[in-house]
Amino acid sequence: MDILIILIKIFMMIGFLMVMGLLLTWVERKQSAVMQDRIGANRADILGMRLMGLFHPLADALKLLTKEDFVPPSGSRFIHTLAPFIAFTTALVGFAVIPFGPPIHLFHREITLQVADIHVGILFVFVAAGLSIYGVILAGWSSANRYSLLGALRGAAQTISYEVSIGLSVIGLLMVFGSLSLSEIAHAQGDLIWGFLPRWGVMVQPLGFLIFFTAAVAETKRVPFDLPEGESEIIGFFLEYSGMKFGLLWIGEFVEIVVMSGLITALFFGGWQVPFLYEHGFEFPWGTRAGLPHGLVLTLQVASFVFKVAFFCWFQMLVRWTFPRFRYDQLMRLGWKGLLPLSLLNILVTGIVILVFD
Amino acid sequence: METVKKEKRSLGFLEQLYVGEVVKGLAITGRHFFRNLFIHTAHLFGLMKSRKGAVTVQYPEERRVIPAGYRARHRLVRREDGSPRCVACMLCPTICPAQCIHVRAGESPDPAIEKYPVEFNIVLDRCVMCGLCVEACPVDAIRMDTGIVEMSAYDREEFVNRRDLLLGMNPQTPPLPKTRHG
Amino acid sequence: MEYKLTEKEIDSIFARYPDKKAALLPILRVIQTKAGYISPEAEKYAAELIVVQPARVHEVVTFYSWFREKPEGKNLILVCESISCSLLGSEEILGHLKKTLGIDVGETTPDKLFTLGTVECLAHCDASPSVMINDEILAPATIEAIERVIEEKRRNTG
Amino acid sequence: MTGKAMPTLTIDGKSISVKPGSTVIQAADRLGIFIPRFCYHPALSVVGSCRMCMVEIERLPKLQTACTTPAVDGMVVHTGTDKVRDARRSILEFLLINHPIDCPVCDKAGECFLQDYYMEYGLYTSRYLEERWNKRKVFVLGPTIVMDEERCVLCSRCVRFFDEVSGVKRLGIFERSAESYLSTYPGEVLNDPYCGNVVDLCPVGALTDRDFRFEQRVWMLKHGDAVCPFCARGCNITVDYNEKSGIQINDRRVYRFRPRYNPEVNGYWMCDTGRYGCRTVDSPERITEPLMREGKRIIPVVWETMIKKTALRIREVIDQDGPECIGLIVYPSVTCETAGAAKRLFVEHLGVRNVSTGFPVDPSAYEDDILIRKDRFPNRRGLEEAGLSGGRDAEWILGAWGKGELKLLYVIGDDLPRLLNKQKPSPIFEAEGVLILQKSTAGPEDEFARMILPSVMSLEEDGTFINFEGKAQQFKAVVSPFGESLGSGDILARLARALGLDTETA
Amino acid sequence: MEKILTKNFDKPGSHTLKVYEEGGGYEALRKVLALWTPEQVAAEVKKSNLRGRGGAGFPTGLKWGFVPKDSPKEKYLCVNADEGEPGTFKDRMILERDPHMLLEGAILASYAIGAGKAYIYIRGEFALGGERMETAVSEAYARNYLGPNILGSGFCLDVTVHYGAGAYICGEETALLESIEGKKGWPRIRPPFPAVAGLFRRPTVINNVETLANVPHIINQGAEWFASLGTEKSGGTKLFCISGRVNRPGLYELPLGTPLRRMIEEEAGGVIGGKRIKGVIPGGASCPVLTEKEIDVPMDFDSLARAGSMLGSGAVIVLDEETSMVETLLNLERFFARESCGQCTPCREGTRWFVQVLTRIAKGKGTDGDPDLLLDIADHMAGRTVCPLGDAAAGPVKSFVTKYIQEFLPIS
Repeated sequence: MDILIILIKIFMMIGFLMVMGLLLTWVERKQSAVMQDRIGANRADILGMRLMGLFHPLADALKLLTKEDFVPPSGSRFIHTLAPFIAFTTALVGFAVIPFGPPIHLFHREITLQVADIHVGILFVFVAAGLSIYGVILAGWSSANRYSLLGALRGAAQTISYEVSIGLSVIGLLMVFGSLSLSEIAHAQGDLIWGFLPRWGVMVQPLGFLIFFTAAVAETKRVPFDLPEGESEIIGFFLEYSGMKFGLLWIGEFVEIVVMSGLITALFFGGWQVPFLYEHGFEFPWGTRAGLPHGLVLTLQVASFVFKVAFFCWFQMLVRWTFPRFRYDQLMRLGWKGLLPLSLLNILVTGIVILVFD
Repeated sequence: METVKKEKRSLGFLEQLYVGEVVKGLAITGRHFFRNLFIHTAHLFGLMKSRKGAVTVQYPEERRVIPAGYRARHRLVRREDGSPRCVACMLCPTICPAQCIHVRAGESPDPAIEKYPVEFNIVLDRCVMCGLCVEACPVDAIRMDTGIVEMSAYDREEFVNRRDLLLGMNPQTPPLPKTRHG
Repeated sequence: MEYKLTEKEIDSIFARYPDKKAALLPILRVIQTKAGYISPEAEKYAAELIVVQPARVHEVVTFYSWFREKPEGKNLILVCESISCSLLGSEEILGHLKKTLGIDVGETTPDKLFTLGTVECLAHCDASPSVMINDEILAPATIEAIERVIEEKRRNTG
Repeated sequence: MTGKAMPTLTIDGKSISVKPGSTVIQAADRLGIFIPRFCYHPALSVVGSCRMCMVEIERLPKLQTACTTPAVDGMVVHTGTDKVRDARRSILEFLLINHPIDCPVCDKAGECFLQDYYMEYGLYTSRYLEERWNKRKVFVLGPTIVMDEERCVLCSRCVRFFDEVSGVKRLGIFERSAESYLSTYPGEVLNDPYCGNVVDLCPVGALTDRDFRFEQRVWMLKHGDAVCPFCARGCNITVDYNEKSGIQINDRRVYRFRPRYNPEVNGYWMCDTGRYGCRTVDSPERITEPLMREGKRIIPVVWETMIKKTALRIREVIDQDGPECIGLIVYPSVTCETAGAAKRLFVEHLGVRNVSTGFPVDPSAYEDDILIRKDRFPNRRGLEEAGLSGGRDAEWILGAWGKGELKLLYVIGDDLPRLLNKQKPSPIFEAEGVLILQKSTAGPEDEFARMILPSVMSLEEDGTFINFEGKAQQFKAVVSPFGESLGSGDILARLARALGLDTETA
Repeated sequence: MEKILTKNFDKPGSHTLKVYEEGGGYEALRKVLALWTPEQVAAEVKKSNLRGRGGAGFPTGLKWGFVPKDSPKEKYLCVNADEGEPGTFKDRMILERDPHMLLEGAILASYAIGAGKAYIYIRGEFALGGERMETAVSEAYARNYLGPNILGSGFCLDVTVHYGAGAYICGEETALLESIEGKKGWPRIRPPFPAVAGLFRRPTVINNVETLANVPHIINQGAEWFASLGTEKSGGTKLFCISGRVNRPGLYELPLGTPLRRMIEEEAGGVIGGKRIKGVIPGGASCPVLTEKEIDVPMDFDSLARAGSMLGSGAVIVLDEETSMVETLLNLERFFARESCGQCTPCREGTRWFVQVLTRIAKGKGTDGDPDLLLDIADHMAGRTVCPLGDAAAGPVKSFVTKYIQEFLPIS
């Protein structure tokens, strides 16, 4: 039974991520178009129906599936095939520890809305993110193309650099919430500060959030940190990929966005929490109460999580289509000379505050 | 020559933090996003049709008017008697930065004309549409006024436009509208 | 028409010049006097005489206006066109000749009697306008005098 | 030295001492100051008729033509003053009165004096309002030369070339005044073994080469220095060529040969046989790949196989019949280096003694005092120096070959006279033995050959020719080898290696 | 006024040896051969201030002096009787009326320069003159005035009459040499000068008919006498050929320095119909024109040069008020265009251009720029050609266009 539940949750999660990923391919096109006074992809049609280009992801998938699967003759076929799977899987896995709702009681069981509630959930996410580097490196290396390799090296260097900051930036948060479990962190964010402010991570750790968000974007390797791929350059670790293997890398990238959005939501924006919404309904600080049935509350909370994730996806898109790319030295300088000291400072200040006030 | 040195504006402290600037940038793109999203949505309901949310032209259904002087696909001009006006002087292959024009000259059957192109190939998939060949031509024999902008083929060989094909093309009809610049 | 020079003529001409090639003008002059003009065969003949390429002879024949390359009428009428004669009415004379003979400058009448030409200064400016008919100078030439000469030539050579 | 003092003159501020009797233009040329000219050519008599080279000489009121003015000690010459420029401009204006200015279709464009000066002096608007004269446009003067009378500036260079260099007056300037024109004697065809030189001489596009005409614009051509391989004179030439691009319609590489000045060998000239020998380089008859006979058919093989099989054959004959059953003919068309390699391989290592350097010079061949030699091979002397001659004569070898005494006949090099003159039959005939040909261009003897090893032509390899006077002339490869052909020396070295000989010495 | 050159002209049979000898002919030759050295003859001529009568006015004695004395090569004398300049007929008159005077002068000149061979280059069209000259030569041979060992002096001279064939350019001395050599009359480039390398590349002197005709008189009557006849710098009388719109055109022997106006009005009897003079060409077709105001100039080499013209061959051509200057210039230039040898660029193309522009102006299709264009072409021709024909063609253009510019402008 437990296995069944887990499997259902896994399927739900994968389904959610895949749908989000597919949608994001569409969103990316449409959003950038709208931002740039264009119309964007809208030509894929089924029987004349175009639905604002919503069929494009489908068309893309079809196209990618039918395309030639090219392996560089001098490259390693096995690793070349393996790499996108590593990249894609590690991207997916990270979401396993993110809670998308409060635990529910069903069939006399408490079911956590989370694939795996690990005590060290946050570490798990980082581990997954760290592993994704293998995908990049192997993809670049196995292509036997110096530009691919350069892209991969850039990716590795960049991911490692920003992993430091991303890790340190959440330490303050962990100190505040005192847990490594994401479900606990999410739960703890339901509290209020001074009785009226939701105790979301962003409230208690604004600097941590900024650092985390910046580093998260860098981890997803998107503009302005897209040097490993560099669409406008020849460099890119998946330069030699085509067909669905390219599709995997590509979808993986979008999945990473969703995962990062989920992580941001879970860590800094209260996870599934809706301000002032408790198990039985709203309780506003000024005393108004509005009782709500449990199912509705739950729906609201899950919806709030999905909405927040969607918002951050949108926001990352906005960032991606707003800023120009960093130069590589700027990228490194920001990582090591900007974010790293700031996150250390953040830990120090947090520590002092905790010491003083507790 | 005088070199003008532009003083680099030094950034203030707040600017150096970039946070504000980042937000400013996001605000601009965001403004466009929401305004256009609003307009597009309104369009769905048949409102605000007069305001356009996008500048996109829905090619191939919609086509922009090709302005005068637009460098479209090449053609070779004919004389009144139908023979090519080209005198095979090879100035176009000389100037061509993509080296996509190849001419083979031959003795013209008309004694008044020195030579004419026995073969004249424009390899379109190499062409960068710079129009230098048109500029270089001393007899106005090559023009890029066909108005044909679609150039695609299934085979490389199809991109090799040969003399008779080039001679068979016509200038864009109806005549080009006058633009602001005449 | 016979254009070849006799041995004696050739020898006497060659004797006058230290270089055979220099004899070209006198030889051509004799040829023209004999044949009335210098035909391509005559050019080649002259070239052989002085041992040069025919092109060299042709250069000379075409350079000097006195040499004729085509057979012409029995009587060659040359009207002086120079400034002195022109000031005193050589154009009228020429116009009259054109009308009377019915030919233009450089042409020959159909009966092959007259060829009309112009010439640069016959050095008879003291009696302008001057006309040369064959080797005789008619100066000053009046329309009546020209008429008389033409009539006479028609009678004598016709 | 005549004992006279060398006059020293100053041209544009630079001083130079010249031989007595030199002209100003010669002094200027030595100084590297270019004075525009049409009629002046260092190898022809001076006529001073174009008036383009006028310069200002201090203390002389009028401009003087640099080509006719003798250099005098203390003379101060200016070549760039306003007066001089004005004079040049006016001369150009006069010349352009009736010039069609059809540079785009003119074959000379790019190396035309008139065009260069026209661009320099910028006479873009003509003051000539009258009707232009139409003259003969495409007038065929002879089998190789075509004339455009409208472009002629009557510099008389070509006329003087025939008068003074080739020795027969082929061209003349007829009539006089503005009506003068250049032509051959009416009815005569311009037919001279040195015709092509007038095209190089012509400073404008009046005389053009029918072989090169319309083939390529000169500015597209690359230039390489070479030695003409078509007679024992060894004229120095410039090869104008395009590297094969693969996308050109016209994949001809070598477009023309032009004489390259060498006072010791050919002066400024070359003969037409050599000049039009350029056609042989990209001839469709060139052999592109190694060919081997299999029964009746002849099939292409790769070089490795070719060399291996050839070596096997040679080894077989040596082992079974001994080296005295091998004949070697080395045509004097090969370089000294190849000759040396052939000698080391065949004579020194294999002990072949039946070696010949081809066939004797055709005594009926045309020869003159200018350039052309009876011996149409470039390197007979070189082969002598290499020690290849003095063995058997070719007649003996062919006799033995016919009688079947020779089991293997190896022929190196091309029979160049046959190549240039297709009517001449090949002396090599069919016989019992194995015929191996190492050469560049197909010929009638190919059908008897067992193996054909394509070698390069002299333009495609580095080497040395020794001309009939004993002058050794080294040259570099100009174009890359045709098809898969290899350098003759390279083939011999591979053969030596395949025969198991020390390649250092072979 | 004493007639010198033309003193025999009116005698009947003046061209015969008999008449010439009766008038003291060949006395000078006898005297010279008997008593004088060649150097003395040359010195006497030099002293006489005789200047070339062909057009350029170069001192004759000086010219003879250029011939290298020690040259082992044979030397030549060429008599330039290729008179072709429009308006000139003096040489023809001498050839026809007094060929022996010329011949004696030629013999004396040959003696002075040491020439063993003389060529008389006679214009091909001069049928009568040529015939009389040839007769004179054979008469002279018969009397041993020519041939080997002349009059027992040991001096040998052969004279050949060489006919031209209708090329004005052969009046130019180097073209004349080429023509004698049997080539096209293309003037040679100088250096080398004919005095060093002339006919057949040997030292050669070329003298005009009139110049040589003066020589016997100089010998007979002395250099001082001759010099006294003329001006300070040029001795002797001059034959003037007056033609054009005058009542009595003809040949007049007058001292150098006679004013032009007097010449026209008194000698030539004034303008036909009493019309006004519009302009005068003082020395043949190649000389710049003088306007009516300028014709008081004395007719000698230097005065005319100061007046911006030339004495040339002394052919005075009078243009009256009815004459069109455009037509006149066109006529002159047509002459030069036809007679240009075609060798060098400025002359070949420039003369044709002149004719074309002038024809256009004559047809009434001229433009405002044409006078300037004509002047510019003339500037670009003058002094930039192989031979003086370029200057000859440019000179009239410059003077006509500047002096009568109104006629060259379009009528507006």
